[in-house]
Amino acid sequence: MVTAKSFVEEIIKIENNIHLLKIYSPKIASEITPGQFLNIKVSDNFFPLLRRPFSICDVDEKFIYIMFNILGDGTKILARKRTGEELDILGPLGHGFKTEGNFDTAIIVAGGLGAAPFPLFTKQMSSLGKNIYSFIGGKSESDIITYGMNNTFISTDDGSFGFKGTVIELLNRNIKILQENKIKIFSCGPTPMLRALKEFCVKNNFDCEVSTESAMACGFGICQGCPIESESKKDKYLLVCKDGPVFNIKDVLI
Amino acid sequence: MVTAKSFVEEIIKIENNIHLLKIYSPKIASEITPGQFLNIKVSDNFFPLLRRPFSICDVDEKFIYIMFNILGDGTKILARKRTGEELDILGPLGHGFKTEGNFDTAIIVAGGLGAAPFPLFTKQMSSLGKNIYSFIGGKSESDIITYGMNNTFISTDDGSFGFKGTVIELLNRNIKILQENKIKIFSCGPTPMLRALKEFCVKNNFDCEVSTESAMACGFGICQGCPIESESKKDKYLLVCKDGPVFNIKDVLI
Amino acid sequence: MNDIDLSVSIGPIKLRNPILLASGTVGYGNEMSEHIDLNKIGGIVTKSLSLKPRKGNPPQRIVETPAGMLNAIGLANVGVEVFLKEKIPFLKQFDVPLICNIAASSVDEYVECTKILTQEDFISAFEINVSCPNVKDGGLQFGNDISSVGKITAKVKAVTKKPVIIKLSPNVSYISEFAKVVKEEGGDAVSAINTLVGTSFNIITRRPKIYNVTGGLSGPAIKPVALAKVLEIKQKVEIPIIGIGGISNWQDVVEFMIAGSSAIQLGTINFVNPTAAIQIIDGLEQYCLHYGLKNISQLTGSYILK
Amino acid sequence: MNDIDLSVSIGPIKLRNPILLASGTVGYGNEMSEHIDLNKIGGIVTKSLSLKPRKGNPPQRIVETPAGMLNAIGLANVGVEVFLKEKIPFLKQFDVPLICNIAASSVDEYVECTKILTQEDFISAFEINVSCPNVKDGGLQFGNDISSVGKITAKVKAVTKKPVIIKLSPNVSYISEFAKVVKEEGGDAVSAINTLVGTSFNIITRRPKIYNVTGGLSGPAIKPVALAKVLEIKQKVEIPIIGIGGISNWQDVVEFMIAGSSAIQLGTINFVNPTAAIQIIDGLEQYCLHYGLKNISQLTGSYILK
Ligand SMILES: Cc1cc2nc3c(=O)[nH]c(=O)nc-3n(C[C@H](O)[C@H](O)[C@H](O)COP(=O)(O)OP(=O)(O)OC[C@H]3O[C@@H](n4cnc5c(N)ncnc54)[C@H](O)[C@@H]3O)c2cc1C
Ligand SMILES: Cc1cc2nc3c(=O)[nH]c(=O)nc-3n(C[C@H](O)[C@H](O)[C@H](O)COP(=O)(O)OP(=O)(O)OC[C@H]3O[C@@H](n4cnc5c(N)ncnc54)[C@H](O)[C@@H]3O)c2cc1C
Ligand SMILES: Cc1cc2nc3c(=O)[nH]c(=O)nc-3n(C[C@H](O)[C@H](O)[C@H](O)COP(=O)(O)O)c2cc1C
Ligand SMILES: Cc1cc2nc3c(=O)[nH]c(=O)nc-3n(C[C@H](O)[C@H](O)[C@H](O)COP(=O)(O)O)c2cc1C
Ligand code: FES
Ligand code: FES
Repeated sequence: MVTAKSFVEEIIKIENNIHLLKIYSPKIASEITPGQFLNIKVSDNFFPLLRRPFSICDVDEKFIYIMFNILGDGTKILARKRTGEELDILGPLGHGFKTEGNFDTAIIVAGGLGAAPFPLFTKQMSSLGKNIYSFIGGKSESDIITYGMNNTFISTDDGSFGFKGTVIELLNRNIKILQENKIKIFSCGPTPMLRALKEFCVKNNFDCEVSTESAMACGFGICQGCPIESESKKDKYLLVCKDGPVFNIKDVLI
Repeated sequence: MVTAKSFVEEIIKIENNIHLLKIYSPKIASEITPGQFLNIKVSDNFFPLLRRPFSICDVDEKFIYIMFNILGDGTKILARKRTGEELDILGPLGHGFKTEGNFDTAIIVAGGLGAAPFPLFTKQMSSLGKNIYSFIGGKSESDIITYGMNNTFISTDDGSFGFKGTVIELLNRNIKILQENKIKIFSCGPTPMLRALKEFCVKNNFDCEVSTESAMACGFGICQGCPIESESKKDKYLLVCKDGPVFNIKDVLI
Repeated sequence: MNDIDLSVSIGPIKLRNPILLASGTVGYGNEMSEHIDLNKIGGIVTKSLSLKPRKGNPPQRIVETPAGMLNAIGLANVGVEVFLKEKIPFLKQFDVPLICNIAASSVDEYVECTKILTQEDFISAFEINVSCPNVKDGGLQFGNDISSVGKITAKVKAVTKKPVIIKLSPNVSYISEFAKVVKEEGGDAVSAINTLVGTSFNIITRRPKIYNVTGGLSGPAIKPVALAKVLEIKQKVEIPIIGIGGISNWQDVVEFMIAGSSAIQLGTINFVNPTAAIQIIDGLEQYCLHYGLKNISQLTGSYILK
Repeated sequence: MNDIDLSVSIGPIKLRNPILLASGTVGYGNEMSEHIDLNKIGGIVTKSLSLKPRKGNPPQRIVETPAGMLNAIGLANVGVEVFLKEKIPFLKQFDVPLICNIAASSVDEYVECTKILTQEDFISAFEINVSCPNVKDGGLQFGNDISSVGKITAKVKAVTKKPVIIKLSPNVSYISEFAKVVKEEGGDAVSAINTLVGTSFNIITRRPKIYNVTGGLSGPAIKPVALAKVLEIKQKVEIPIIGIGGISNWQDVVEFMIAGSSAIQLGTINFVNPTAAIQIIDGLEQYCLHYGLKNISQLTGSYILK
C-alpha cells in the first residue's frame, strides 16, 4: 500500500450517468488485485474531512479507473475534477478476489454500482482463460451498469430491462447452466442482494466471494470503524477494510 | 442591499501578483458608492464557513471588480474560480466615501491592498471634475499597487521604489501643494498608517475619511462582531460593517 | 401543499412553524427584515437584553474555526428601556412572535428586566440566558450552577404570566439535571444549547485571537454535541425543548425534532445565509409532503433507538 | 537545523519531540509503520487495553460530521495478554516510547491491567482512559465523577513505578477540578481531551446513525474546545498537560503548546493523512528555526493574555 500523489486524467460518463474517473497513478496501477479499493481524499481541506473508499474499477498501464455516481458531497466534488488536478490516494487497500483456483467459470453477480470492481476482474479472468457469465441486477433500467462485462444476464425489479425479478431469481433460473460447469461466484452489491445470494450459495453449495461495504474512517486498519461479523469467531469482528472488503461468503454474517 | 447570484467573468492578474476578480452582477453593479463592500461566500460548503468581505474595486456597466491577494483559504478558493461559476454575494454593504462636498482636490492615501476601493473612487472623482493626487505606500516595491489611480506619489519603507519612508512622511513633504487647494483626504490601509494619518490630519486640520477593517461574521449588522471605538460616544461601539466601513477620521478611535 | 401543518407548540407557546431566529444572530429584527419576510417565520428571539445598556467586549470579538466560529460579543445590547422605546415599534409592524432574551449579572437583575418587559403585550415569551460564556459577571457562573438556575427560574416565573424558557449551557456534565430543575421550578421550556467554550491563539504573537481570551463556539461543528444534549434532556425530563446548535438546512431541523425538539433556532447560519429560514421552511413542507406527515409536530421525539 | 531541540518532558517522561499518536487512532502501531518511520515520532499511545479482549460495538461505529467525526468503537481491543504476547514484539523493533492506554469497567480492573503491564520494560508510561463516552460500563461514569478519578489515580499509582497520565473527559463543567485531583493523588500528567459526546440521526429511518446511539466527536471541529480545556487546566493546576483534539498541522501544535501543552497527540488526522506526524515534525523544526526558538519546550504555556 502506498500514499501516492496521482493526477486526474479525465472523467468519462457511461451508461445511466455513471462517472468513470481515469487517474494517472503508475505506482498504484502496478500492484492491483481486482476487488481491492482506494481511499481518496477528494478535497485538500476539511470538507469533507474523511477519505472516500472506491473499488478499483479498471487498470490500464499507468492509469487506474474508479466508477461512481454522484451521491453526496464527496462524489459531487470528484465529479467536478478537471484534467491535471492532483488527487491524494491511499491504495491499493484490502484483499481482492482470489482469481486463481479450481474453477473454469466465473459467475459475476452485481447489483447496481456493485458493478464497479468487475471490469478489471473480467479482464483478468479472460486472460486466465476462464469463462465468465455476468448477472447484473437493479431496481430498474436506470440502475443497470454493464460497462466492461461480458455475457450479461440482466434483471430489474420492475421489469423495465431484462428479466423481471431479482438477480438471484435470475441466477436460480439459470442454475442448470451453472451446475454444468465448475463455477465460482464473485459478487458485489447491496446487502439484501448479498443476503439472498448467501442463502442461494449455501443451498446449492456454491463457492462464492463477496465484496462488502462499511462506513470507514481510515481504510487501513487503525480506526476499527468497519466491523463485520465473522461466522466462525463470535468473540471478535473482522474488519472490512483490512480483512476484506472481499470475503468468502461463508466467512461473514451478512 | 441584495443577495444576488452573480457569475465569475474572469480573473485578471495585475502588478505584484494581485488578483482582480471580474464578476457579472448587474443588480449590485447598479447601486454602488465607492468604499462600500461585498460579503462573498467563496464556497458552497462549510469550508470556509463565513463570508469574506472585499471592497468594491471598480464597476463597469454590469460588472463589478474586487482586488485581492492570496492570503488564506478564502482567497485561495477565490483565485481558483473559473469563468461562469456562480458566486453568492451580499452587497453592496456599508457606507462608502462621501464623494460630494466642499473640496476641489481629492487626496488618496493608500497602503498596500488599501488601494482596493480607489479605482472606482478615482473614476467618480474625475467625472465630478475634481483633482486627484494618489499617495501610495508599502513596505517595499512588491506591495505597491497603482492600478486605476492617477497622479501617483509613491513611498516604500525600504526605498525600493519612490520615496524612502512612510506614505504619511511623503504626504507631509508635499503639504504645501495640499494647502494650496481645497482638499479632502480619502484613505484605506493598515492600522498603523491610519493612526499616523489621523495625527497628521488633526495637526493640519484636514478633513479625512478612512475605510476601516474588522473581523466580520455577518457584514450587515446582526452579529455585533465588528466594533470600532467611537470618539464621541464612549458608552457604545460603532459597527464597521454598518456604520462604516468608511468613517470620518475624527469620529473613530484608531 | 396547504394541508401540511407546520405549526408547533412549545408548552403554552404556539408558533406557525418551528423556525425561530436565535438570540444574538438576528439583532432586533430590522436588518433581517431586509432579507426575509418576518411574517413567515416561527418567531424571533432578541439579542440578550440587560437592565442597562452594555457596551460589550472590545475587538476582536469573532474568529472563524473549522465549520464554526468563536464569538465573545460580551452581550452588547441597548438595554430594556431603549429596546422598548426604539426597537419594539419596528417589530410591531409584523405578525411575528417575539421572544425576549434576558441576560443579567444578578438574580435581581433578571427579575427587574422581566418585570419591565412583561408589561409589553407584543412580547410572547421570555428566554432567560443563564449560559453566556463571554461575560465575567453572571453568565456561566449561573449556567453551570444548578441551584442558581432553579432560583432564577422560580423568581422570573413569579413576576410574569408569559411563558419562560431557560436557555441552558452545554458546558456541564449532565444538562438534563439543569432541565429537571427548570421543570421543577415551573419553567415552561428549555433552549439547548448555547455555545461551547472555546479559544484560539495567534501563533506569532502568542495572544488569544479573541480579546476576551475565550469565546463561544457555534456553527455546524457543534451540531452533533447539540443533538446529543437535546436527546439527553428528552430522555430524562418531560419539558418542551427548543433545539439550537449548528442548524443550517431543513435536514438538520428534522434531525433536531426527531431527537426531541419542539422547535428550533437558527444561529450562525443567519450570518452566512440570511435567507436560510425561508429556504428551510420550504424544505420542511416538502419533507412532510413527501413522507406523508400531516403535522410536523409529530416529529418531536420520534426517534427509534435500536 | 541540528541545533533545534524538539525534545520535551511530560513530567518524568522524556520524548524526542512532542508528537504522540493518540489512543484508538494508531492501533498497535503495525499499520502505521507502513506509512511513517516510527523512530521519528515522539511516541505511540496504544488503543485502550482492557483486562479481557473486548469485541466492541456492532456497526455502524462511525459517522462523518462537519469538520469532524463521531465514533463509538466501544473499546474493541485484544486485551492485555494478547497485547503483550502478540503486539509488543513488533513494536520492540523500534526506538519509540510506548504509552499503554488502559480502559476498564471497575477500579480493580484498572489496577489489574496496570499490574500486568508494568512488568514489561518496553512500556514507558500509562495513560488511563477514564473518559470513553462509548461504553455502558465504566467510561464516563468514572470520567465525570471527581472522586472516582481520584481513586483510580491513587490506586494505579500504587502498583506501578512508571509515570501515570490520566486522560480526562471534556464533558464536564470544569475540567481543571479533575486535573487538580489527579495532581493531588500523585498522577504525573493529564491528557486533554477525549471526545465530546455527540449524536446524529437518519432522518428517514429516525434511528441514530451510530448503533451505540451516541458517539465521541473528534477532529478539527473540536479544536477550539480542546484548546480552551488545556488553557483552563494550565491556568488552574500545575501539572503537565498532553493536548489533544482536532490537531491537523504544525500550526495547531504550536497553538496547543502556547495554551499549555507539554506534548500533543494526533488523533483523527491519522485517518485522513497517515503521514501527518512526520510533516508536522518538519513544520515545527522550521517554525523554531524561523522564530529563533532553541527549545520547542519554551512554547509550553507561553501565552500572553492581554
Ligand atoms: C470498500 C468500498 C468500496 C466502494 N466502492 C465504491 C465504488 O466503486 N463506487 C461508488 O460509487 N461507491 C463505492 N463505495 C461507496 C462510496 O464510498 C460512497 O458512495 C461514497 O463514500 C459516498 O461519498 P459522498 O461524499 O458522495 O456521499 P456521503 O455524503 O458520504 O453520503 C451520501 C449518502 O450516501 C450514503 N452512503 C455513504 N456511503 C455509503 C455506502 N458505503 N453505502 C451506501 N450508502 C452510503 C450516506 O449515508 C448518505 O445518505 C464503496 C465503499 C466501500 C466501503
Ligand atoms: C470592509 C472590508 C473590506 C476589505 N476589502 C478587501 C479587499 O478589497 N481586498 C482584500 O484582499 N482584502 C480585503 N479585506 C480583507 C479580507 O476580508 C481578508 O483578506 C480575507 O477575509 C482573507 O480571507 P482568507 O480566507 O483568504 O484568509 P483567512 O484564512 O481568513 O486569513 C488568513 C490570514 O489573514 C489574516 N486576516 C484575515 N482577515 C484579515 C483582515 N481583514 N486584515 C488583516 N489580516 C486579516 C488572518 O488573521 C490570517 O492570518 C477587507 C476586509 C474588510 C473588513
Ligand atoms: C455572534 C453571536 C452572538 C450571540 N449572542 C447571544 C446572546 O446575546 N444571547 C444568547 O442567549 N445567545 C447568544 N448566542 C448563541 C446563539 O443564540 C446560539 O445559541 C448558538 O450560536 C448556537 O447556535 P448556532 O450554532 O446555530 O449558531 C450568540 C451566538 C453568536 C454566534
Ligand atoms: C476512532 C477513534 C477511536 C478512539 N479510541 C480511543 C480509545 O480507545 N481510547 C482513548 O483513550 N481514546 C480514544 N479515542 C480518542 C482519541 O484518542 C482522541 O482523544 C480524540 O479523538 C480527540 O483527538 P482528535 O480530534 O485529534 O481525534 C478514539 C478516537 C477515535 C476517533
Ligand atoms: S476503516 Fe479504519 S479500521 Fe477499517
Ligand atoms: S459583521 Fe456582523 S455586525 Fe458587523
